Amino acid sequence: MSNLKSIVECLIFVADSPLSFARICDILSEYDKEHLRSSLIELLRDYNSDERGIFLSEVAEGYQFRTCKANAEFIRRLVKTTTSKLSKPALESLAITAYRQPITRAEIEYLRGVDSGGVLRTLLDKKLIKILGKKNVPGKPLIYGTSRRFLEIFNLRDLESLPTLKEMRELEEAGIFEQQQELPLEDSIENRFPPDLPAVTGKD
Amino acid sequence: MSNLKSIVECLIFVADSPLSFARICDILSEYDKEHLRSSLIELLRDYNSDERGIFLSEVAEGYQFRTCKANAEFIRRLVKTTTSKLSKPALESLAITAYRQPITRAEIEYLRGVDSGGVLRTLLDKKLIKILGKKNVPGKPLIYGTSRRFLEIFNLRDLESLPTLKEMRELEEAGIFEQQQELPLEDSIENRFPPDLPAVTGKD
Amino acid sequence: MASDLEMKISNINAISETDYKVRLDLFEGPLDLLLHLIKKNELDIYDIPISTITRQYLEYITLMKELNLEIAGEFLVMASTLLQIKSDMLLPSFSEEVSSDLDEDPRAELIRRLLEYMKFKDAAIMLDNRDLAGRDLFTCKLVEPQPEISSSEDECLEMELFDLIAAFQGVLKKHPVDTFHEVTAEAVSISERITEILTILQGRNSLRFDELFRNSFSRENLIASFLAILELCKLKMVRILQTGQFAEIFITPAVADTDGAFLSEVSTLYV
Repeated sequence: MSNLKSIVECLIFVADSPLSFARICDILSEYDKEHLRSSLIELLRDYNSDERGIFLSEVAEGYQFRTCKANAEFIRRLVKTTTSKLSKPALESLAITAYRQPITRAEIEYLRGVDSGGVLRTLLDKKLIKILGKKNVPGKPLIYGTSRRFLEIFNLRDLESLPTLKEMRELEEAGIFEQQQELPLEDSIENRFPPDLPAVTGKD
Repeated sequence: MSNLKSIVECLIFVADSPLSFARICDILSEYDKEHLRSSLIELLRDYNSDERGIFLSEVAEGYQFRTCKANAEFIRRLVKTTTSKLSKPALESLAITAYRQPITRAEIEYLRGVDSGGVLRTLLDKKLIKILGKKNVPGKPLIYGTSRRFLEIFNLRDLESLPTLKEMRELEEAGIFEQQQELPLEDSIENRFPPDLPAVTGKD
Repeated sequence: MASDLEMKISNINAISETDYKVRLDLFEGPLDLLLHLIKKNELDIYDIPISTITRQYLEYITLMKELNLEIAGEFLVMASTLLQIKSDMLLPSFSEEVSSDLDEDPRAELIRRLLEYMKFKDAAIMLDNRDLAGRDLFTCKLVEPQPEISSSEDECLEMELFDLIAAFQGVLKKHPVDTFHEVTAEAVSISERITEILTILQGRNSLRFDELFRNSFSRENLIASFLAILELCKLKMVRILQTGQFAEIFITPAVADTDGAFLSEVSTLYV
């Protein structure tokens, strides 16, 4: 393993949340961006090519090592599940917030048809949504959006990678709703790194 | 990578302290000990053969993934630039200052019920609060308020955009189910629809 | 239709015989109940037979009442909406002109809401079916001894507005209620006004007195602002300047906006 690749590997391993490419470049500023990019791509290939227990996940606008789903049952024997199950109302409100952010409580309640104050409080407590500010309309209601933690927990690369609402209907009807498709690795990685742009522009 | 090896890899990865072989055998009791041993040996070989950033270390009568020493300098840079969080007492004092400014240390301490000198020092060091002046009462205590940096960190345009406590209370108190109301269903239905139209009848 | 509902409800009732009133969350709300009825009867959502659906909807509410279940107000609002739509549809259309179907259809708004709601119900299921971190995927809990770092001045702080509010709410909970006076009765409170004035002054050298009333020039606002300024003077936090009689009044910070600096002892009042 090349020296640089091993450094990138260490950084991602030690970071306590997904590490963005921009952040890696910042930390290793003496290295050329192109070299960093190719090290990262190699690392992704190393980890994700064969059937390993740990894979390098592209999540929440960054990179993080995670265990594969197939072994989840064994892992749960050792560590407690940290993600508590969300109630149906909570999931519904979270979905609405994710797709319609920035959004006010009144808008969520109109869409759901029921009072959603308590549910929003739960989502705030769980740090899945956050207060973005106040809307500049009479009454200045608070506006909400999903947090970075939401992306981390729900295993999303970024908000754009949320399936579009229409796509979901089709998936459901086709009966392949639960399976996530494996992306062809070569394609996905390289397309995401256009030569002159940093692939992931973290907001760190 | 064999299935069993990947499971062992995952377990060592997620454990929060070095995992002993006996523990691994306990968790994976349905597997043969000899198989587990050879999987572990293979894993050790995989991780420690070439120059990787992460190696599988035998420590404290157990196994744990660690980063190699050679990269320690880079890891230090990561940790140094990692965003830190405020302690609970600090956050509490900051919140009190934000909502009740201008405020003196004695007032903050009265609300918190504990000495807050150290915490205020920290908040001053971090430039989240600042000294606004001296209160014109005996002893001339210093008065504190939040700083410009405070607004920047919380992404607030001004102090007015801090959510009010009333707004937050609404989120807390909102019950999903309201008090049951009497709605004269029968009456309204019968009055609305002339007898020859399909009116609403009782249960099937 | 009531059979399967009754089954579900009686199950709930059996469990909680001790507290007679139970919360029914079989359905998230009226929209959820309507979708259930549409699906159960295999109805076309774009052409809902409103009298059927209204009848079944009301039956359900009656059933809940009979079982002494709490009914959320929203269910009752929807009941009256359905009845409204039903009666609208019974009214003969006086205009003979051909109108585009859905625009004039009293059901249009309801259908739109149902379709929209259906999308988010799907989205909720989609989210739940994902591989969740901490449930299906795990990250390592690193306990590697990390090098000691002295906190530097420009360290990055990560804070969430909600944490701040939650912290303050925590303080308030610990405290006797009478420590705080609610300001709801007053339209404008002096302390709020003080805070506002300080905010406006942050990073500025001066402020014209009339700038304070740009948004609302009410009597309360005027009095509160005036008292706030007097209070700020007393605290030696601002200076008030006027170049001549009836001239513009300026408010300036007593010191420049440098963090932690002390105030000058001079405050001038020419009013």
